[in-house]
Amino acid sequence: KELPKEQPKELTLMLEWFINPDHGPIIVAQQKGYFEQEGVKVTIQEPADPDLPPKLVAANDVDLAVYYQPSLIQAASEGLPLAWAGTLVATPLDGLIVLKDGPIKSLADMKGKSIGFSVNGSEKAILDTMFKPYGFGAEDVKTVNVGWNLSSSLMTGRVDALLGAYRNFELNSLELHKNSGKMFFIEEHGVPPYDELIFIANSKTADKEAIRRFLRAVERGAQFIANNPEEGWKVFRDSKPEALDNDLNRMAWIDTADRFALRPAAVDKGRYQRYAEFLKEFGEIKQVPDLKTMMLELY
Amino acid sequence: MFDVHLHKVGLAYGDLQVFQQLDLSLKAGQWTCLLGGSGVGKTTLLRMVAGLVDQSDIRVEGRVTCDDGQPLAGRIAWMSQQDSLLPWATVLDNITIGERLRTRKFLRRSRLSSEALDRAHHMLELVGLDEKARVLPQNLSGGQRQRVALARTLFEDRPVVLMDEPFGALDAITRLNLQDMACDLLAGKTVMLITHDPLEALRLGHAVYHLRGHPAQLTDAITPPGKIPRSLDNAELMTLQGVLLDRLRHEESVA
Amino acid sequence: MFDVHLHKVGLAYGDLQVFQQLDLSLKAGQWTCLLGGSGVGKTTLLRMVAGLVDQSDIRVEGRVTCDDGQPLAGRIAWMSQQDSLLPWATVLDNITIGERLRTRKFLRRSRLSSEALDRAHHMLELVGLDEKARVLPQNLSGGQRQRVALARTLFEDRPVVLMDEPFGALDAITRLNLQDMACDLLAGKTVMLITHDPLEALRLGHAVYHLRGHPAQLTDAITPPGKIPRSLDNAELMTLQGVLLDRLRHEESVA
Amino acid sequence: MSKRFAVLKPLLVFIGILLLWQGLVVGLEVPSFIIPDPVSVFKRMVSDAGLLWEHALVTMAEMLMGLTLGVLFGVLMALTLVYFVSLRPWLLPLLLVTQAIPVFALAPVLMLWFGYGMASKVIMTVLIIFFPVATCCYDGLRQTHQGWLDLAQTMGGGSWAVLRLVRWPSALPALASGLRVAVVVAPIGAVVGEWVGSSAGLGYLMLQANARLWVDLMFAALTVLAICSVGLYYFTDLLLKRLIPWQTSHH
Amino acid sequence: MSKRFAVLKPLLVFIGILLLWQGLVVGLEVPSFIIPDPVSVFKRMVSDAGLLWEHALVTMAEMLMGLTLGVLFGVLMALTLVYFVSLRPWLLPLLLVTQAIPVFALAPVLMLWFGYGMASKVIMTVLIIFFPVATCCYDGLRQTHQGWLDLAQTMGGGSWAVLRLVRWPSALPALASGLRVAVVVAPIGAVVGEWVGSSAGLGYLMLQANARLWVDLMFAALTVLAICSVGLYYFTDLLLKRLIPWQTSHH
Ligand SMILES: Nc1ncnc2c1ncn2[C@@H]1O[C@H](COP(=O)(O)OP(=O)(O)OP(=O)(O)O)[C@@H](O)[C@H]1O
Ligand SMILES: Nc1ncnc2c1ncn2[C@@H]1O[C@H](COP(=O)(O)OP(=O)(O)OP(=O)(O)O)[C@@H](O)[C@H]1O
Ligand SMILES: Cc1ncc(C[n+]2csc(CCO)c2C)c(N)n1
Ligand SMILES: [Mg+2]
Ligand SMILES: [Mg+2]
Repeated sequence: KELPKEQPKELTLMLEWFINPDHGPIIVAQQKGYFEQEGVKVTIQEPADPDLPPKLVAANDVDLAVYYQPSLIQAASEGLPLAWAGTLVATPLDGLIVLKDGPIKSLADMKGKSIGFSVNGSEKAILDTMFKPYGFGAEDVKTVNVGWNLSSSLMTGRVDALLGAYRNFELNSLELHKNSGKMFFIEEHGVPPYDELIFIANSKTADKEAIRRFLRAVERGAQFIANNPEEGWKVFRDSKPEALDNDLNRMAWIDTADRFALRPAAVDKGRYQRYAEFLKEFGEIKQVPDLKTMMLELY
Repeated sequence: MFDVHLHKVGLAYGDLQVFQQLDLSLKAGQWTCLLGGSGVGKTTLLRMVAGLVDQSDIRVEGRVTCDDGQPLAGRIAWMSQQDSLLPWATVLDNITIGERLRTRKFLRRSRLSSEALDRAHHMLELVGLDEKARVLPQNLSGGQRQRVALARTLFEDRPVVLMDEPFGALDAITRLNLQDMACDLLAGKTVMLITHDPLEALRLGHAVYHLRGHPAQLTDAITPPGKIPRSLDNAELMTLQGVLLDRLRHEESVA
Repeated sequence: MFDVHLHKVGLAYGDLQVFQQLDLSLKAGQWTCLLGGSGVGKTTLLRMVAGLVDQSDIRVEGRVTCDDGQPLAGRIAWMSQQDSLLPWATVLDNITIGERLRTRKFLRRSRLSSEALDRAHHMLELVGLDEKARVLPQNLSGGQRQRVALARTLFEDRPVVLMDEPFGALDAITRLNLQDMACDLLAGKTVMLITHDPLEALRLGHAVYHLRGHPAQLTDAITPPGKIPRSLDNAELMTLQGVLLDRLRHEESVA
Repeated sequence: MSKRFAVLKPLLVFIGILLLWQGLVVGLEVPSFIIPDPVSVFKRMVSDAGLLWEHALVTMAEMLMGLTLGVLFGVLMALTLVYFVSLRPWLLPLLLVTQAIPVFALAPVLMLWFGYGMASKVIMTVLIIFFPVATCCYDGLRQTHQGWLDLAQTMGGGSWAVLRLVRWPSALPALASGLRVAVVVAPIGAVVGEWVGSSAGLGYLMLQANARLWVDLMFAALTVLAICSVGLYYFTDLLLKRLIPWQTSHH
Repeated sequence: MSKRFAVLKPLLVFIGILLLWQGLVVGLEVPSFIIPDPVSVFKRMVSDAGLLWEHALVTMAEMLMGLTLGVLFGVLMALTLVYFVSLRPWLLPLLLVTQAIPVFALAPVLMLWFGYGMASKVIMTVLIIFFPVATCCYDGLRQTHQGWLDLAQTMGGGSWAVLRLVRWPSALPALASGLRVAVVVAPIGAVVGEWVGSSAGLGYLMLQANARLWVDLMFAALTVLAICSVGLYYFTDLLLKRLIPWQTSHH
């Protein structure tokens, strides 16, 4: 076990979205002083533009960012010097959400409908795969970029379904606004399972020691939440009560608490290989990136 | 045919009382000429008759009436001291602007009747600018601009014509010719003319007034005999010019 | 003291050749007066002397030189036919604009020397507008504006003075007074004056030219005898006026 | 000669910009995922010409519709302010409030109100364009030379005729400034609209490309957009110069 | 009396808008995530006054700095265009291109070069404000009455003096239009800047609130922003009326 260092390392971490229960372990680690104890000083930033974090990491403007596995694969295949540097949520959260009492009862009903999404770049692969058994594909639906307006665009009927909205969060948000949603889980419809939220760092300049310390603290945060979900919620909530203490976060917390990766520094390269090949198959990436550079060798 | 009466009119710009309790009649079908020192209030008086003194900082008293009981508005043609030509309109368009302003048509380019167009060309010929019909005002000389403004006023063909130094920027010969032309065209109309040239006033005026003092007062009218335009060789005219110049000089010594 | 010579100058606006191969000398310390029909090219000629004809659509020939070999630019005061008063500047500021334009200071409000200020007030007094010093031009009458422009030109105090109908909007008496005043103030300066009033030309000019024809030509100078301003009672002046009016009339019959 | 050169200059400037860009990218070693070099952008423009063209059409359509409506509303607002003097103190604050609320901030909500189709982008463009046009046109109309208005009054011109023959031409130079601003600002409206929610258009394409980190495609779209709006500007400028010939002489 | 009423009118308009808004929301039963009712917005404004104030300060600071710099640059650009005639055909396309590229598309670059702090937002504001000011000021300067310039030339005025005493005052009315537009557009700049990357400011707050479906907070922020910019507008308008007294008479 590494001893706390006299000289704490500084890290800036940019989130992929505004703070929500998905970031539980990070916030808990921050609040309970795990970072300090592990010898890192972490500055957390929220993004205004969801596409900015990877670029900032690649340009060494921030050290770490929360990102999506599919997006990392794409970025790496575009030659950005990005690499996996830890896992936050190790299962897919994404899915296709429709209104429960809407006209869409099965994926077969999706033909010709519109889907709102917050761009991630693998929509085509996902939709093609999900719709294949029903005899149509991504080009048979209308995709609409709705930016930050995921749940509201569905509730106002501007779109018939959502992609890129999370089962633990947007589903609850719909519920809260008296619109029950129903999710078609993508990993149950042929899409290879993947890590929804990961940490990324610059593959060339990453400070592995700092990242190791960081992940240790995040690991302790995840452990704490797994062991004391109620207590974890309070810690999370109290970190910024005016922004975080609300019904949505409370409900989302419950649905998120058991999804955090308990081994953030562990990696299943096979999953990355499979998902990359999946993307390649649907033409979303030109070549499968080199896993050696795309996965930081932490230990 | 109707007289125009000014009843005890008065006007002040802020603290500056230009005139007060002034009475004046413009006789039907006659030329009334107004002389007076620079800044005494001639233009102001003319604007008052033209109904152009409704700005907020101007205090107005008295009334302007016509003795046929109808309002004066809509029956005047006004020529201002500045030529006020529209810079974007050709000479011809400037002359016919009144006609076009009055057509109630909603068209892109209210077509003028060919009769009106002929008349406009005729006016231009009379002021000697027929070959400038398609030119913009910015390409004219000072005197040419004034002649266009004059042509515009004459083109209006209204029963009452108010002119503020219409010949001021013209050379002596052109001036005489245009005076004759105006007399001819405006025969039978009621004309009020401001001028700085005593001879011009005597040549054209049925009644010549002199505005003077602060607040300004009108002197008694001088009424030169004979038909207008009078010949300048006329001996009586020269005598009257003496009287007039005396009056004008007297003013200076007063002021 | 230097003469100003125009050598074979010519100017055309597009296709319109205003004048060509024109020679003229402005004698040092003398008044040169220019008469001519409306639109003949007087203003254009004056602008040429003032060096204001460098626009793209104007074709210029010939040269303007001074016989002391120095350039003329920077030694003239120019009074245009329009008064060109700056609407945002008070009368006083308008008069002193030249002085302020020439100070090389980078200050917010280039302070005038009290000497200059006194002189400006004096000028205003001379043109009879001392109580209007703080007024904006838009609140002045036509003649008052012209007097301000005149005061501005005189204030400049340059060796060569170019004036385009400086008294055109003034009543007869004021005009005579200001002519006298100008003669007084401009004694020893080289003056070029455009006027429409033959008597004015004869009263003030050491040499009186007449511009006529298309392209315009200058007639021989008339050189009235005696010191300026000449008295109008002068019999010889009346004879000369006859000659001049004849010339002017002759032009009309030609055109 | 000099006419032909006049057309060349903007082209030279354009080439200059490209060189500068290439120089900066190479010189400052800007990583290609932040700014790609012009050569690869150009390659993308050629290879994806069809795609770019298709999306450009959408954006252009939004821009043109927005411009037309925005100018129309702007001018109408200016006219209302000038002619209904008594309405002015009520309308002006209203107008201000509509502007003071940044459409950008409102964009997401606008999308919900008007859908993800063209309508919402046109509305955004209109909202952005409207104010410069209205302000400039209003100022222009207000500043009509009093002498001309007096003249028109004595001539007994109806207010429509006075507007058409006197006030309007006299306001044209000021309106022209407003239009120039509007034309240049119009793409912002359309693109932001697309950015916030859409399924077509250059803004959408840019967002897609950006998310996939196809930075060269993103810059290709940007270039096309820039070309569109520069073209639009020059076109408008030409048109305005034709419409206001009496101005050119002052140069 | 009437003076005091003049201040009242905008207020009445404001109250009118609020009533209409409340009426619409209640009457049409609009769900609160589409548009909240003013009462709950007001409640939010009261309960989150501190938060709003804090973010408003940031945005105001960005706006004011952006305005100052933007107006400065705009005027300088206009002067350059007027005085360096030979530069004009080179500068104008350049100017256009900077405008034709939607500023926020350059966001990543701006973020990288100028950081995540205020600088990048100020630059955004400057980029947005700059063009209306430059265009209007340029048009104003170009249209200086030729007679005045001729006069100044014969008087031997240096170009700085001619600028200060003749061209500048004559361009003021046109510049005023530009400034009015700039003041109203400034919040857009700041908010877009905050959108692109920030951790404070009303724009940031709005985005966050919007994404979280806290529409009442979003509208509260919007209202604060609107109040700021209406205030700014009236202040500027007053200032301009003071500076251009010879214009008021034409009304
Ligand atoms: N900017 C211009 N463009 C084209 N033609 C012009 C321009 N200015 C004047 N002209 C023409 O040139 C001729 C001479 O004009 P100029 O102003 O010199 O006349 P002028 O002798 O001063 O007349 P006036 O006594 O009426 O002032 C006129 O026929 C006029 O129409
Ligand atoms: N808009 C105005 N505001 C304030 N004062 C004014 C205004 N217009 C004119 N005046 C003043 O009113 C007086 C009369 O002006 P007016 O223009 O009637 O004179 P005028 O007799 O026509 O003179 P001129 O022969 O010089 O044209 C002048 O003293 C002038 O300064
Ligand atoms: C609570 C929550 N909701 C939505 C998103 C946004 N999001 C989900 S998937 C995706 C694209 C990449 O897969 C994006 C942008 C998030 N990050 N967190
Ligand atoms: Mg007058
Ligand atoms: Mg002339």
